[in-house]
Amino acid sequence: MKKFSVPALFIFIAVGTVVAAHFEMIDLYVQTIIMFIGVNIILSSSFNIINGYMGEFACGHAGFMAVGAYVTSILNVMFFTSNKTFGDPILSPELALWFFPVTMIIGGIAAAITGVLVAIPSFKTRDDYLAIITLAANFIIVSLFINMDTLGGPRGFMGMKQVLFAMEDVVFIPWMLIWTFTFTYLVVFLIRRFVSSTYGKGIIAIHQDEIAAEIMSVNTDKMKLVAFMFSSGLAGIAGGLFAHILGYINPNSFNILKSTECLVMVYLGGMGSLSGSIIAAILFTLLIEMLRFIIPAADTLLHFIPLIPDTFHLSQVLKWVIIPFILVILMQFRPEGIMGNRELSDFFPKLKKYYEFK
Amino acid sequence: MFDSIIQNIFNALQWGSFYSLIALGYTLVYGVLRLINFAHGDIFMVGAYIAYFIAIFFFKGSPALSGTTTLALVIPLTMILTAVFGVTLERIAYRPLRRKGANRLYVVITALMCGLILENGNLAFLGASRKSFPELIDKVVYNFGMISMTNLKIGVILSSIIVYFILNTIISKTKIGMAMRGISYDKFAIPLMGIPIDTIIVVTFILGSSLAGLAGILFAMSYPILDPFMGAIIGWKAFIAAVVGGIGDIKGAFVGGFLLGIVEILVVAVFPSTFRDLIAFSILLMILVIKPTGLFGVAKSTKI
Amino acid sequence: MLLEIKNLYVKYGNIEALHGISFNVDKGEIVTLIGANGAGKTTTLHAITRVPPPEGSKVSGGDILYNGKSLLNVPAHLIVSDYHIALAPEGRHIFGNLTVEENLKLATYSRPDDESLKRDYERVYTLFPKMAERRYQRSETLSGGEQQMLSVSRAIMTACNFILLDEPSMGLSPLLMYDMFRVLKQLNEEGMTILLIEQNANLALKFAHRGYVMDTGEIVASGTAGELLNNPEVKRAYLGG
Amino acid sequence: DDTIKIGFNIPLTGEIPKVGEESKFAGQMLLNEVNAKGGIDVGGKKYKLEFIYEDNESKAESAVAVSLKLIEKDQVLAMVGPNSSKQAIPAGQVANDNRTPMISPWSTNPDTTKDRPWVFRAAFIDPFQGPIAVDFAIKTFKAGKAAVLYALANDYSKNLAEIFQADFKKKKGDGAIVAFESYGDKDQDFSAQLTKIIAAKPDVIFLPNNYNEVALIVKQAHDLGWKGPFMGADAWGNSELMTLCGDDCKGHYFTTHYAAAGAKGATKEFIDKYQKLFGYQPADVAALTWDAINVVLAGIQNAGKLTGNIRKDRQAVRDGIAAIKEVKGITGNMKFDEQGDPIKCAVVVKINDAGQFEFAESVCP
Amino acid sequence: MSLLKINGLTHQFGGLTAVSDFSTEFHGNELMGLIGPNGAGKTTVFNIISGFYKPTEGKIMFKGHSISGMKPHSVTSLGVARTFQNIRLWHDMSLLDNILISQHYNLGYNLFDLFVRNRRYMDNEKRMKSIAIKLLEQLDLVQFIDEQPKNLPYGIQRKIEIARALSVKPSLLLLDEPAAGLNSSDVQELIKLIRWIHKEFDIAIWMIEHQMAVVMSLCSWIQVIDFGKTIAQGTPEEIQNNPAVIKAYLGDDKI
Ligand SMILES: Nc1ncnc2c1ncn2[C@@H]1O[C@H](COP(=O)(O)OP(=O)(O)OP(=O)(O)O)[C@@H](O)[C@H]1O
Ligand SMILES: Nc1ncnc2c1ncn2[C@@H]1O[C@H](COP(=O)(O)OP(=O)(O)OP(=O)(O)O)[C@@H](O)[C@H]1O
Ligand SMILES: [Mg+2]
Ligand SMILES: [Mg+2]
Repeated sequence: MKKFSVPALFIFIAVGTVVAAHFEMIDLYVQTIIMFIGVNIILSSSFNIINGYMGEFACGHAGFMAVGAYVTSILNVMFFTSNKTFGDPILSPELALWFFPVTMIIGGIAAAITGVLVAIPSFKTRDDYLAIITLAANFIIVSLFINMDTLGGPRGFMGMKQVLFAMEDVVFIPWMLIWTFTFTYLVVFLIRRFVSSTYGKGIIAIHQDEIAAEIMSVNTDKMKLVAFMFSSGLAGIAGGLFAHILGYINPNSFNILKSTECLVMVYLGGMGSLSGSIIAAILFTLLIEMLRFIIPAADTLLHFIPLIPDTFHLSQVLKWVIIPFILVILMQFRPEGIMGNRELSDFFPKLKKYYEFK
Repeated sequence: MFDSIIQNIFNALQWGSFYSLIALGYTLVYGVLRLINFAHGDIFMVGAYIAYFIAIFFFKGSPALSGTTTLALVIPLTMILTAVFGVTLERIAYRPLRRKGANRLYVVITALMCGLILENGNLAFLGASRKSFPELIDKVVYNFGMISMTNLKIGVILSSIIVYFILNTIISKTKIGMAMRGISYDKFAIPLMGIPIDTIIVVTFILGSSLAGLAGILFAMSYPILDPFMGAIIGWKAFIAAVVGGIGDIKGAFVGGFLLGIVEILVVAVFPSTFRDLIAFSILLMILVIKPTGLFGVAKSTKI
Repeated sequence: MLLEIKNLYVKYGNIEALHGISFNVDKGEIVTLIGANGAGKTTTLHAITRVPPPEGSKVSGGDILYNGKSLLNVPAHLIVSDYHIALAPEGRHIFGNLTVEENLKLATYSRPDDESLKRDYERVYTLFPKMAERRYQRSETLSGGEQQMLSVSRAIMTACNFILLDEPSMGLSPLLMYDMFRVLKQLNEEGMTILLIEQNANLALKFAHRGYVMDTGEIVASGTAGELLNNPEVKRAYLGG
Repeated sequence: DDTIKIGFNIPLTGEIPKVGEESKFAGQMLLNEVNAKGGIDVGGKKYKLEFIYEDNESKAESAVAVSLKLIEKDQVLAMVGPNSSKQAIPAGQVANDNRTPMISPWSTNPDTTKDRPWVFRAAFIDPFQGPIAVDFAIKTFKAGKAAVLYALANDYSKNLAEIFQADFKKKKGDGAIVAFESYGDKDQDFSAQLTKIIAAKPDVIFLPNNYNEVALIVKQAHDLGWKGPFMGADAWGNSELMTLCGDDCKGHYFTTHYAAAGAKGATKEFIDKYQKLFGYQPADVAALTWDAINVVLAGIQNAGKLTGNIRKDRQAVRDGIAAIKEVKGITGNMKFDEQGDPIKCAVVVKINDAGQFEFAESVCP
Repeated sequence: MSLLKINGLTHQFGGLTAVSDFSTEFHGNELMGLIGPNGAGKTTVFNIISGFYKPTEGKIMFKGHSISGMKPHSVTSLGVARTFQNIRLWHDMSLLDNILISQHYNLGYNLFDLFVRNRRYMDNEKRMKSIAIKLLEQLDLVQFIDEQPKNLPYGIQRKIEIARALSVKPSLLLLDEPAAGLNSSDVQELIKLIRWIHKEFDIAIWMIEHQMAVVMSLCSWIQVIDFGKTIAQGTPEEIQNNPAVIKAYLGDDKI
């Protein structure tokens, strides 16, 4: 039953969470964190295609996320809600439920097309020059959205909550949670199929020796195009989910800082390790949220002992000192990321009985 | 109209000087270690803060020295302290990773993290208030018709040019400079030439960080408001400038910095200012598409 | 004895590559190490020149004595500048982004700028006229053989008394290979000690005074060049005949 | 249970940490005062206050996560913040969806409260502030031509700039705005924009920008030879403005919520206490946070009594706030319109030669 | 129609003419040698044929197609495979993957098939895998199938590189110094291997090599270039006794 073990485990977790959410056994905060984890898993594992498997140093993932976020949001808001920019809904709001995945995919396609912008220069450019192209692309995309007044410009764009309400009006279950689970699974599934095929391994060959790859009949230009489009398309889907979880987007949510977070997750997990990306995304998201609880707890503890003066309080500011610090320390101990370029089953051979990465 | 153009050229030169100075530091470290030192922008910020504290101590504090004397002290002290800071960072964060033979991108990510620690550490320990840099030299505004220039701006432009020439000589003429370039290509062979690799790397960080310190002083004097995040964006942009010039190449960084300054300012002068980033980055992107190794970068021709 | 290797053990991580080898080189000698691929020849040279990790390995036992002093705690760059031991490494490791001349200049990093320096430049340029011809070319665009010449020239330029050569003839045309061995012979006659690794064992043994045969991290035979050339075991296993 | 929990959703890190800090300090000050008196009296029972400060990192997504954490995990009765509209808009949605009263002290974008019965604010909105600045500029500087320099990526700044532009054009003709320039996130050099502005020869330059940028802009304009007046908006009103800007800012005017210099009564008392505790003069955001908390407390008292059932109590508090007749705030007295926006006066202050923010004029709706 | 016909090939790097007016022809499945002093331009000729450089002048016809200026992967797909002077394997992948990836010229499925894992995908993956395994068995490498090349001895790596080149089913195999770095006994093995491949796979082989033992015992025809120009060509005996070749290249073996 090797083949079904992972899907079964996943379905168990997903259904469990959704049911628990529906009956309010887990609260909205926890649900949101779970959804952010999903989005981050999509972001890091899709970014890993370029930065891990293909070994390029791209750093503008958030730009593609922005394209996906805006396109899906606009489509959904335009078609299923009444809005001051786009007027009355074009389709009946009940249909939102059925078209939601379609709009996600359209958003992904739009982001993939934007990815071509970066892919074509990558034919000739490598390394840190490519890093700049992606970085510049990120700046350009954000700047473009800031300048689009009809989409709210810097004020951002909203109305996606209405889309969600439209879905909930049809059946009242936690839809966003369901969509996040579905797309996260789908994305990981597709990436795994891609990188374990002979076709997909072409990008690993490019990573290790591009010249040898080209000479051994790998069409490197095409592979790069595919890889960039695939990766940015998936980032677009992450963006679409993100927009609907939040109900509001704003160009600055997709600036370099967001790209930096993606970078951190990829390298923390390990270049070219899909399970690494997933683990890193989970850890990273949880770490950020846990520190909300840990810092005040530590503060109380230190005052209780008492180790620090009454007037001094550990502030939340320390969070963004602690997180990078933990990462720096982690890198010192595991300078190839949590998983290196290996998968879970390589670490725990016993797991091979239950699942196989191929 | 003509006045505006001249005025903008001066504006661009001054603004470009800062990009240049920071880009030079980036390129120096990159040229040696192939390490994109993403913390460089924050070392620049640290430089500005060090300058601030020294200036406050001598100028406003008990010694109460005159502005020019203070400046004469601030420049060397800041450069030295910033250099010490940069070297320490190398020692504790980058060197162990290098020793372990980590993929260079992990060092890059570590640099990124160190940058965050510096920014937020500053915020946590110095508080959220911004610092105001004292006016050390009396500002003189020279007016030529509609064109205004200040003594400070002229000083900034001159400094960056002088720094460039000094650095260029070091890199291309001296043995240390050669060793620096050699390391970037083949670390393995460096000790075989009798060259202490760590010393060269430390020298690199000393040069790069003291430049960031100098840029910090000049910046703090020109834009006298210091905040913990002041180095972030300018650092990213200077990095872009360095790459467009041809990363690892001193001339490239120098020209790239001025180029970015000029493009940014001229775009605003000609187009609606809302399009600045859009147009400026599109131009840079175009340059890279046409010349994939930047303006002065040499393609690393792999022998097969 | 100039160089004495005593019961040397070397590890890459957990894998032991040398299992206690001992040999020595006298002043003014040419000694060759031959043996199959992966026998540990390069590892031995790296241990002597103290190439640091991560490229290098770790000495886990034994000692390396040079003029009676242990090299084990000497940092790599001092091996060159203080002990005047030079290595022309396997895989050339030239500085591709520097010109030929800059490569040579870098090799003189720890040397004073004196008469002997001038003499060495001249010597290298006469030994390898190609180097003079390509003086201002970026060295990564040199052909394979030209790069090999540069690597050997660089080792000569570090003003050493003792030169370690790791497969210097690799990729050289026959003419150049003979030329280079002639040059090395000449250097040896001028007093240079040479430790040579060569795949072409026949050639190496014709050229050297003495030789050691290595196999999977151990020394399996030793003797004068003549003895080894006539040793039937060695002949069969390493001389291709 | 006899504590009342109120959550703060504020930017302690990120782009505007100072804003978060002042909100937090105002909160601490109020909390200590109330609890020192034994708490507040609701329906004859004394309740102690408990404030929970959460950092939204100046990011929209964190603001949402924080809102949910406060609402779901901490079970707060009401939420104060976020401060800037970028976070307040999405957080407002969360509060509204989850039926928790929220009041943003500082957000001036109409969307924050629009069609959200559960969301209130303590600041007046931009469409009110802009015309005041226009009228004042026309009257005081005899301005027939004006230029605007705003922060493109800052919705507050952009919004206000556009309102000013529209209103000025309406009053002085279409060509009256001679330059309408912008700059980007975290920019430090404004020389190109200022060169353009100065070349267009306006009578006044309107700067609806954050105080730190104002200091740089004003200095650079003077370097480029500008000698005319600047007109600013409420984001100028920070104690740091003068340390950063120095002499360059003296003599200029801005519209805001309250004037610190020459403040009287409760306002002065607040400023003095704050200064004593934290070492600097509070900016408008501190004052507005103070008022915002007081609005919540007034709402709670209006509710009459607390049942302990958080859903019912939240509903009661929301109704209580909406029903407020008038709260005496230190930034002026306020009551709420049907959108949850306060009806209150704005003031124009002058930065006098001593560097104090001096009352110049008050405009009420 | 000849297999490969090169006419008047010239290539310049900046001012340096690395190859000048070079011509040659493969009629059928010959085993030819290309020798010459270091820097003569031999590797450059190979690089041009495999599409890595676009020649400044000249024509290259392979199986009747003009291939000058074609992309390397297309040239390979037409049936030209090569090895490198310095080994260029994908060192962090398994041997099997090294061989599999070289099947890119003939994947037989597209992205859609890959994502849905349909019949076509499965069949083709199976086909490629069996091709790879068969090849490895033929070359006696199958015991290393899961090893990473970086962990294998140098001699084996050289052999793997040849195996990888063979996996694209070439009609012409270019070997750039296959014996470099091999010890004397490995060289003997290599000679046998190349002879065997030439016969078994029935393909044309063109090799660059500095070890005369290899060239002279294998090649039926040898071309000598110096400064990019052909200075001699002929059978091994002719070349060995050609004074120009001796002067420029072979030298005399006295040390
Ligand atoms: N960096 C390394 N990490 C791990 N093992 C290594 C490393 N370098 C060499 N080895 C192993 O050490 C052993 C000796 O290698 P070494 O390179 O010294 O052999 P050699 O005799 O020089 O071979 P060759 O003739 O191929 O140059 C080999 O088994 C090799 O696989
Ligand atoms: N990318 C390049 N740029 C400039 N010159 C080059 C480049 N590649 C090769 N050359 C020069 O072209 C000449 C021919 O080089 P090539 O590599 O073809 O030599 P080769 O005949 O293969 O020599 P070897 O036997 O030493 O490998 C050499 O002089 C080399 O310096
Ligand atoms: Mg070796
Ligand atoms: Mg060659």
